[in-house]
Amino acid sequence: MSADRLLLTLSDSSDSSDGHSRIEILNTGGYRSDGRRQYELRTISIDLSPQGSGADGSASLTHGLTQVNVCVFGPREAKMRSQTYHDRANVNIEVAIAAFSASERRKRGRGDKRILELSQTLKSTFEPVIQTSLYPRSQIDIYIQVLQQDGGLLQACVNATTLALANAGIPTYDFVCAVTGGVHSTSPLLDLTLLEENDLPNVTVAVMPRSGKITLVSMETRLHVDRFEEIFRLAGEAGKVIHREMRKAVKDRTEQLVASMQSVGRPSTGADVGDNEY
Amino acid sequence: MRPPSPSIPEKEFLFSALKQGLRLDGREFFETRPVTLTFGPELGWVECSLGQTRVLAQVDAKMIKPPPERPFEGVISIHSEISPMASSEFELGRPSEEEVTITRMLDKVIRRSDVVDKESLCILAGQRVWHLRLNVHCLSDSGNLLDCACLAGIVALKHFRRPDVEVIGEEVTVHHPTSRAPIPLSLHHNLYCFTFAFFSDTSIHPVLDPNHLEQRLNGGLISIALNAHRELCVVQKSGGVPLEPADVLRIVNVAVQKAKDLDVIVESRLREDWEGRKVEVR
Amino acid sequence: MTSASISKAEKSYIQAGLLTSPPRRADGRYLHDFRAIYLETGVAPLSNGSARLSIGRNPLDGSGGTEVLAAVKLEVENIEEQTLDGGRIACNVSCSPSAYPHLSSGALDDLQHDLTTVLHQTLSHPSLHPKNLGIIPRKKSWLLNLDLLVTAEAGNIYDALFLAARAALWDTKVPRTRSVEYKTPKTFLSASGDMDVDQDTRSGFDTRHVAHATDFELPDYWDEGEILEGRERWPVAVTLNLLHTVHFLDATLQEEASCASRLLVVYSHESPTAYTIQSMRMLGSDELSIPHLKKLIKEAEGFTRSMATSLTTKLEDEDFRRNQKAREKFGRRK
Amino acid sequence: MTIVLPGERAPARHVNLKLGPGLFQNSNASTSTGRAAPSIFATRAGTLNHSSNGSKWWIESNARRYVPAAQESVIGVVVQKQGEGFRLDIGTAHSANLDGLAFEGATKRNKPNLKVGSLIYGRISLAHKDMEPELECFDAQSRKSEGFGELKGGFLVRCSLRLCRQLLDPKYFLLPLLGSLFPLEIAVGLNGRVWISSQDAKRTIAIAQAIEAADPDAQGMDEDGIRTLLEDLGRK
Amino acid sequence: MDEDDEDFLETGGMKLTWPGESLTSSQDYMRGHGTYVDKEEVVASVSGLVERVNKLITVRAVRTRYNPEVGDLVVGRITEVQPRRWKVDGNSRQDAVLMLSSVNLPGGVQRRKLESDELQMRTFFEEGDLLVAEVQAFFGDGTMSLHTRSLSYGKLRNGQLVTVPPILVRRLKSHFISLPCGVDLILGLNGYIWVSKHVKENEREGEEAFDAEAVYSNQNDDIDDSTRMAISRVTNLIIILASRSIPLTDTILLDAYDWSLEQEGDVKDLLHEDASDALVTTILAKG
Repeated sequence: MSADRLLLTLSDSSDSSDGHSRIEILNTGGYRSDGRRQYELRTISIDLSPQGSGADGSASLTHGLTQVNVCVFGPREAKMRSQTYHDRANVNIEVAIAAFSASERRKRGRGDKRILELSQTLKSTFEPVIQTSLYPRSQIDIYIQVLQQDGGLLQACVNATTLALANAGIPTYDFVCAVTGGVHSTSPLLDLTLLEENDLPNVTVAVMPRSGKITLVSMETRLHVDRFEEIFRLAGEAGKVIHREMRKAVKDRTEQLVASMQSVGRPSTGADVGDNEY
Repeated sequence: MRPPSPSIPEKEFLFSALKQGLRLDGREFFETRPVTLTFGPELGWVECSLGQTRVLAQVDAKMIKPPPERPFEGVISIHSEISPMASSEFELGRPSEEEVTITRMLDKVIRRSDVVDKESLCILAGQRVWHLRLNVHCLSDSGNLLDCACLAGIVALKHFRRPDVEVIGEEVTVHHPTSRAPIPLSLHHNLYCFTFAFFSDTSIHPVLDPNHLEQRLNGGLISIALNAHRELCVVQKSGGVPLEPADVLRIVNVAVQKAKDLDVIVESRLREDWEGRKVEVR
Repeated sequence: MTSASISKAEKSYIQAGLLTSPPRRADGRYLHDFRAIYLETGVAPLSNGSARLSIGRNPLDGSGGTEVLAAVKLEVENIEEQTLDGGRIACNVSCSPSAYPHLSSGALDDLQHDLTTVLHQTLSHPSLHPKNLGIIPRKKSWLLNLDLLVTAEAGNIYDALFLAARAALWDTKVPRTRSVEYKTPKTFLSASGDMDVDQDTRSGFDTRHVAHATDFELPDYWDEGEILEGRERWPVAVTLNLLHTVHFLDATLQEEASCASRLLVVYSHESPTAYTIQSMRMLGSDELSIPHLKKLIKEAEGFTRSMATSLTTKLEDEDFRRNQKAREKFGRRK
Repeated sequence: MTIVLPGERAPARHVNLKLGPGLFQNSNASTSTGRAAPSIFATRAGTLNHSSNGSKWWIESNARRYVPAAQESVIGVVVQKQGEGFRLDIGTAHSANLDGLAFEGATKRNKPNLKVGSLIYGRISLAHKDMEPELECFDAQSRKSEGFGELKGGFLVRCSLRLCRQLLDPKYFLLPLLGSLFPLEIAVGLNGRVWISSQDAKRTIAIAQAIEAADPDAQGMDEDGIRTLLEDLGRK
Repeated sequence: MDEDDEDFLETGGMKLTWPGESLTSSQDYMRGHGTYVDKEEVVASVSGLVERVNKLITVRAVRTRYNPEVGDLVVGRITEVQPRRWKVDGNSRQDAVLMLSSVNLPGGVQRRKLESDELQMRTFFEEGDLLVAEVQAFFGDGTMSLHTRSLSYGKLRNGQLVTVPPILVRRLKSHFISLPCGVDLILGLNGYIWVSKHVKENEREGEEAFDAEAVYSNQNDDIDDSTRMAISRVTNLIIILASRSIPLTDTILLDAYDWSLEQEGDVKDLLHEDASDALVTTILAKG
């Protein structure tokens, strides 16, 4: 199952208000409820323009109808010195889910256990990936705002955070690319919508493309061991396809910034005593 | 005030010992600490200990009017707050990371995974259903509270028996245990949770059921909840040092084998306790 | 709103600029100028009405403005004794930490609470209550949840919140409902025999005349519903930043930190002749003489009227633009 | 060896009486006979001991939380570097201070480079209930380290305070028994922490398990128990 | 290597990279900033421009926090007053430190530091004050230590602050720039730019007696209308240029200023879409 066979088409997924009749997860023609094929990923749109008030890096990412905004502040002075470490930066992640993000309105407070678990998972996913030892005593704040949920929430949070960190110029060992996988009786599916996530056993897998190593696995539904191994490998491969898409967005943004910075000649007064060395 | 992290000599010693295949308490890499289950006076009261980590779980049931959207199903609620009694790291203020993990895992293992057949808890549709309350108290933490809490929860549910109930038309009569033998809950399957710790230096072999020091110095944890029929319910590697896909699968397969062994121990202990108890009832 | 850190020198520079004649502001605006306002409706498809509004956003890279995302979600609510008939409105403001990077979580909660109180007390006032929020009298009605999310703050947050709220409420569609009465058809009864048999044989779902409706159904799924009744009444707020004799509008964070008090006036402009003050608040430490207050209220009426009319025209353009886009999309599909 | 409970009176009477830990002199002698019978009460449960001439009385009890007392040697973990000194966690309510110069041969320029997390074996120079304890790593007069200073390598075992005192008691069987089996280094801190080190990890683990097994708080094994434990550890 | 590595990304022959991208083998190259070594490969850890200087390979990130170097000129804001020192926000990884001993005290440069000075710290600088200073040294954990021991450094007044990404401020011989329109600019290397009224040469350096009150006073001089307009105009121009990440040098600012004078709309219209686009295209055209 080589990665390039996983095609990434720009199918315009149908809007979410389809009828409530019993929907076939995978019809005989091999199409899913939103018109995608088995291994097809949803449309990914990435916007790296600045958001929030004076954020160092930000990213807005959608997988189909799931939309997440992430703002990164730091490394900066910590608000409470008691939380700092003497030899590395403290990574602080806060997740907020908008009340109108799902079809059923739900106001989640700060102490909601699901949100605490999500931010804990993300924190322990990114702590070994960010080179925190370069910034002792400082703090990196990552604020995640979920604007719309249609399945693959953890997947979107991981990918958006990776992009925001790269955008903020915070050194990381590699991208972290996440994707969900599910099994409909025996046929595996990738990048599930909310409809599929509620019906099928599903797993979220995050991979670091360069080494192919797995940083995150999260499954909360019943699945036989053999089926698990199959979808686990497949999701690992799909992560690499998403990596290509994310890398392209970061490359374009970098290219655009470098181009405008290069385009202007040297200043006339005084020799330029070397660039603002990183 | 965060508890002081282990000293450098302790860190260096643990890692060098693990590299030579030695664990501080002499266990193999994939060997759990001895499991001891002591059952309480009433049914549904169990104290489970994994080495020196001890958790008490207790189930009680009462009849309630079911919520309108699910009139045919019973309700299960879990209360698991870790008091500072377990160890000074926990304080009653904001829940600590471990407490959130345990609460969520118990929720997934017991409520979301329909271990208990909720329909069987229905007495009179729309009117009366059983509301099972599982209280989990962490008595002492010397590493891996998660597995111990899950085991205690599952065994308490298996050990608990609810009074027999007779329904004629609208009228419900509850029989006292002395008049009619109480009925066990109908459980689809038993789920057991196994937590493996691995370390930032990935050349070190992952260990099952980490003790206190191994838990404090872990580079990441994988928790797998599954039943004895090779069916996974929860697989959770929430971050930590990245691993090769093959290593993750190897760990999952180890857990499958461990689930079978633990299931045998639990079933025999329950039968043993029930034999002792049955004599008293006569 | 929150006191961004500012030095005495900067503060006196800004104040001096405001008090000279002609007054000069940091970015060259006049006293009563607003920064560029950007509005988009229908940004949250899962909601019944939504809008994104930003004030003072840098046109080139979209950074550095005050940005609010507002969305309306309707829920069916059973009317118990205490909830009044005809539906209910609940507003809630949440501030994203990325809009207030220097605030601790405690201070952020306090700010959210203050903003929520102001918005809720004003917008849920009976004088503004839309009439088509009831479904079945004394049985079922709509609960309108208006959620506002502040994603970036660069001053003048109250004006942004009320403008975004008005835009989202303008965009809201209440699903059309038809009340229905359940009657057991005669064929059922004959089996049990002992019930007193009703003569007519109409279908179980008799919807024509409704003596006592018990429930409702959505007759046509694709039609999004009707607009909120009296949507022009939704109020618009203006914050008058006061500095001795001078008052100026749409203050940046630095300007807000340089003037000691602010007067927030919220007007509802239903029509050129029918306009009312919905709420007024004095913020900050200075006092205000009554004649000066009266003069300011008069001025506020003018400002809010022009804001209301320009917002309404912008909303109508938005409606037109989105219908156009929808038609093209369907056109392409055939 | 009489067992006393908190609140019981202790028959301690001597011209210059010295009270050790766990005893409390009630100053307002209720009895009218004046100075002669100041009442001494026990404030801890334990066994009442006194010196041969009856001038020194104390109570032997067990606990896990250490209360600092002057001139006691303890093992601390460096928690924070502060100016020239270090803050150490020695298992007490407040963290202790250790001046950077309180080491043998330490001068303004060459100070010991201790990292956060390093283990220190030191002696409590100041212990007062209202002040943070102070540590020093050398003998104030002779300015020699006398074994105090940073402990490198080895492993740290935590045990009850009574076991620490027993380990320092020459008559106690454990250390001689361990010493006879294999060579080892050991530093006993009276704050319930024992640092051990030997050539290889296997032996250090065996020593650690032996100490934990001998702890009165845990199984409290006697000599034979420990001997059998060490034998089957040796075989594995 | 990545498949599109052969066709060097032709942005002036420079190679762009992103985290996780392996650049070259670590045998023949030494790794610098923005990279790390993994399995004998030099791998990028930030997205930016790869630079090879004979045996050293570094990646310069396009967006990053200010990375201080000794001798840099920075503009900072006092966040906290502590015993014998001030904490200064310098838009860097941690708040910088300004020791009482590295500040000019009223009454002459040679005056010794008195006990009473430590008690009246706030008469010199207090929370929120803006100052221009030079990076003097670093502490153990990388915190900057600043000093204002020169007549051109000290408390800032008579103007307003603009923040831009630090990478846009190139290292120049002098970061004090006077524009002909009567506006002085201090381009802080940490991205904080102070735009203020022009102070004539003699007023600044030539003072004989070191005027105590003037140095730490919070009083602004009175500023005439044309200077205020010029300050607002320069501020808006800097904001526009920064949003298109055009590096800020004196020549560019001069060109932008002259261009904006020719436009008919007044200062506030500069911030509107069409004006900003026009400005950027003209600046880029000049190249």
